[in-house]
Amino acid sequence: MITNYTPWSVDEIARRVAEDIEEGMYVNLGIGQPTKVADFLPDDKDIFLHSENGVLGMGPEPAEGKEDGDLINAGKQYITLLEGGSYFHHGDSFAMIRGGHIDLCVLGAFEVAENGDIANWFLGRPQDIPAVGGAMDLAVGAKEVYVMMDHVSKNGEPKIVENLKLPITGEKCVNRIYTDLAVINVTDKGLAVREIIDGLTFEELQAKTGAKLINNT
Amino acid sequence: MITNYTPWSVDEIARRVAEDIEEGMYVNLGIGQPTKVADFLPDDKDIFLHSENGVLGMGPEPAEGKEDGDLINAGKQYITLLEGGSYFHHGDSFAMIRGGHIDLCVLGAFEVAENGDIANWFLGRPQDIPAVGGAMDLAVGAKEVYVMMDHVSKNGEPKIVENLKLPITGEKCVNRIYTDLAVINVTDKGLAVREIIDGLTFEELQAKTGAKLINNT
Amino acid sequence: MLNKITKSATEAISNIHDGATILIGGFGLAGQPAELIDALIERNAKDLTIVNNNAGNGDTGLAALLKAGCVRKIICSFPRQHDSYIFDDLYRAGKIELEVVPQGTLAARIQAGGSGLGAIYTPTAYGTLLAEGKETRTIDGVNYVLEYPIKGDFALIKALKGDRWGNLIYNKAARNFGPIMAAASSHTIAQVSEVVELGALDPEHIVTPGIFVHEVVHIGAKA
Amino acid sequence: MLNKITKSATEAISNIHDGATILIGGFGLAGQPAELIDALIERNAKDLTIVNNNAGNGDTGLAALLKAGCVRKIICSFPRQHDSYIFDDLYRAGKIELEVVPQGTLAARIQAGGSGLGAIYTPTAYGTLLAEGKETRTIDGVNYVLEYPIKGDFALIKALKGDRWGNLIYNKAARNFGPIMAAASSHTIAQVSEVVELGALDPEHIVTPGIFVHEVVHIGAKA
Repeated sequence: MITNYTPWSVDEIARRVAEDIEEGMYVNLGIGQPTKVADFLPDDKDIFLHSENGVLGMGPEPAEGKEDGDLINAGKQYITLLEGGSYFHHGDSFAMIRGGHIDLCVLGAFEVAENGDIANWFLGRPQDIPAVGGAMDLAVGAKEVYVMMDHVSKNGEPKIVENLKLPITGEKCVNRIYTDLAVINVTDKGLAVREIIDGLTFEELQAKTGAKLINNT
Repeated sequence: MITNYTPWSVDEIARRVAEDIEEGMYVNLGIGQPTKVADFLPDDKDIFLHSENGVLGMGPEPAEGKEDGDLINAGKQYITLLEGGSYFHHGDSFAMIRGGHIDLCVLGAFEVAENGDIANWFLGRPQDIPAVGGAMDLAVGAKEVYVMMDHVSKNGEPKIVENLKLPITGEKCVNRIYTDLAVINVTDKGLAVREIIDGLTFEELQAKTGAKLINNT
Repeated sequence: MLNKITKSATEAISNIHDGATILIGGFGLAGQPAELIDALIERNAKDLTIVNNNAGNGDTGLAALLKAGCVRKIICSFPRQHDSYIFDDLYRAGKIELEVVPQGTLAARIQAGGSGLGAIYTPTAYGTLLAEGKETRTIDGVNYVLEYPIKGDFALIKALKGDRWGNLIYNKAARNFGPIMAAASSHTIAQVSEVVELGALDPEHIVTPGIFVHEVVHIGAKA
Repeated sequence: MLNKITKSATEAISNIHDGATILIGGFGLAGQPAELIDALIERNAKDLTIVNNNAGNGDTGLAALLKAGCVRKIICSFPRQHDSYIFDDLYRAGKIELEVVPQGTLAARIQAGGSGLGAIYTPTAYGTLLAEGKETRTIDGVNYVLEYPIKGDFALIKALKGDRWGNLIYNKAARNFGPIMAAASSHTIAQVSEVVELGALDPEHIVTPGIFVHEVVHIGAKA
């Protein structure tokens, strides 16, 4: 089969997410792919990155040799702190999340259902060890939840589905999905496609999606 | 009637309470009479005074002219802070109280019942305006509750009673009562008199008390 | 560049609407945002629900707000004080609603509001008049009362220093309800004695991170 | 003169008994009280219940405590990490019990433990496997799960500086669970990088007041 499109790279998805983040927003970037979004945030806007281990105002990676084991993010990577940033304990940090003070959280996902349900914490296979971290708090607590993921799994299975097959992280909490193929809003009327990558048709996108899409491009 | 005794003054009761406070204790002194206890704490022992408005390590009254409107106690009197003291917000302050971190609280009272019930917040008359402050939190939260009060009311009515007549502040929480006439432990077996002021007999004390006393002097 | 510094108290409180629930910091006068309250009196918003530890002292600040007839209901722990005569008169005349909440329960309900909890079981006030009609539960042999969160449409608080991101530090016991009220309100306005440059507040010492603060107003020392 | 400074880690942990519940600070390695844990391994207490965000990294600290066979059960939010192989093996061999708790619920339960609440309703995990069998309630249209406090017989935490009254300050993101675990435990032991004179810590900057701390052990920088 001849394809006329090149899926977005992780960097390209991250850049696309970053474009939608507004000045003044308090943002939590989940572990994994979402962490990349930080690299594409505009330097001239004040956007506040929160890390659930007690940091607000995360800055870029430290220069080599400047790493501090006491200054890490939720993914346990070395970070820096911007001027105006602050430290606080885990209770206060999750008060920020659960209390609805985080404007936006960007999460990775195994699956997203058309009603906004998200599964991203546990595959539930016999060999898996459950480990949730802050995923469930972020899913229910952030004002908006964006998901950033590949459109289909490594086996070509749709990751956007009618109903989750995997254990759920949070109910009806995803507002928007950014994949390597499209940007899709989760609305009361269904999954509204806002943007498709160049060269891919709506019909082709629908074929790779496990739930009905609405063409709003 | 000839009496052979002089009731303790408020200062004398306060001194008596202070004698029972041990080094290293975290202590909250209620508004009113109990505040006096601070004046009789030994200088050579570290005893930590907590004020529910966010102060630990209260020191003595400031010298004249050194008063600071931002450094007050729960009774809104000017205070000082000892070296090693700290400030914190009301959430943390009541976590200390409710969480059982305060070793001892000394409260004033209208009435104490023989089972340790205390009434000290509201007389409940038509003209009264209810105002509780931190009294209920202290009553249930402190590890030990001492009451400091006159043995009888201004009308000569016993303030130590079988059952409270006034609205309750906290159930079964008083451990010891210091009055101008006696020191009485609240025990599972009843009110055990530990000490009577000079010149007063146990029978005379019993006559001024609305519940049965046990003589453990 | 994000700048939460607002020029005047009048501008800061200009969105406060009739019927709003406002958490006002302070324990007595310590930490009371007097100038923000003055601006609110000028605005003459009506039917306010006020949450504060007290119900006003003397004739100024919160007491003046009550006197101006702006307040429908007050939620507090300790209304009755030697100088709470304005409240006392309104209350006895049936012109103001009062909800008395134990001070620690007030703090805990505000913290629940700020941290997204739906309700909490607290041992305070069990068996008392203040728990009448409330749901209770015995857990591990201790009796608790079910209490619901308090959230503000607005918080008015007073801090010592603030920066343009809304980070705050406080002065001594004037901290009291400020940090927890800031976290529990949709729109928090802080009056500060000093505005400092971003970075001037040590990140280890910031008590209220800017995420909880929406406007910072500089109120200089009184002449 | 009250002095909470204890000479050695060995002495500090000497009262920890078999079957104790121990809250151990740290998020990964940041804030993990490694030397206190080493002393605990030496003591060889058994059947411990450990509360930590993770389940150990590599071969040292908490991981070494697990390897030593001291731990019956671990309560944590994120056991599985790239270097959690010691835990992974024990878990798969059925040699350790695991209670997975969402990180924010872990924090909130610890805070409830420290502040005397009997239970809390949290929205986190509603409808998920982690809420299975738990009581739920809908309040104002939001679904909540009832969660109970976590309290420790002991807390082992790491701070930057401490004084003889037990006042503590932390370093950057190593603060994490330290302050809330200190408050939730009957006996809190803090290892600090520096012991300072009483009064050297500014009362405005103290993060954990000494009321929550029972022993302070100086652990110098590693040679």
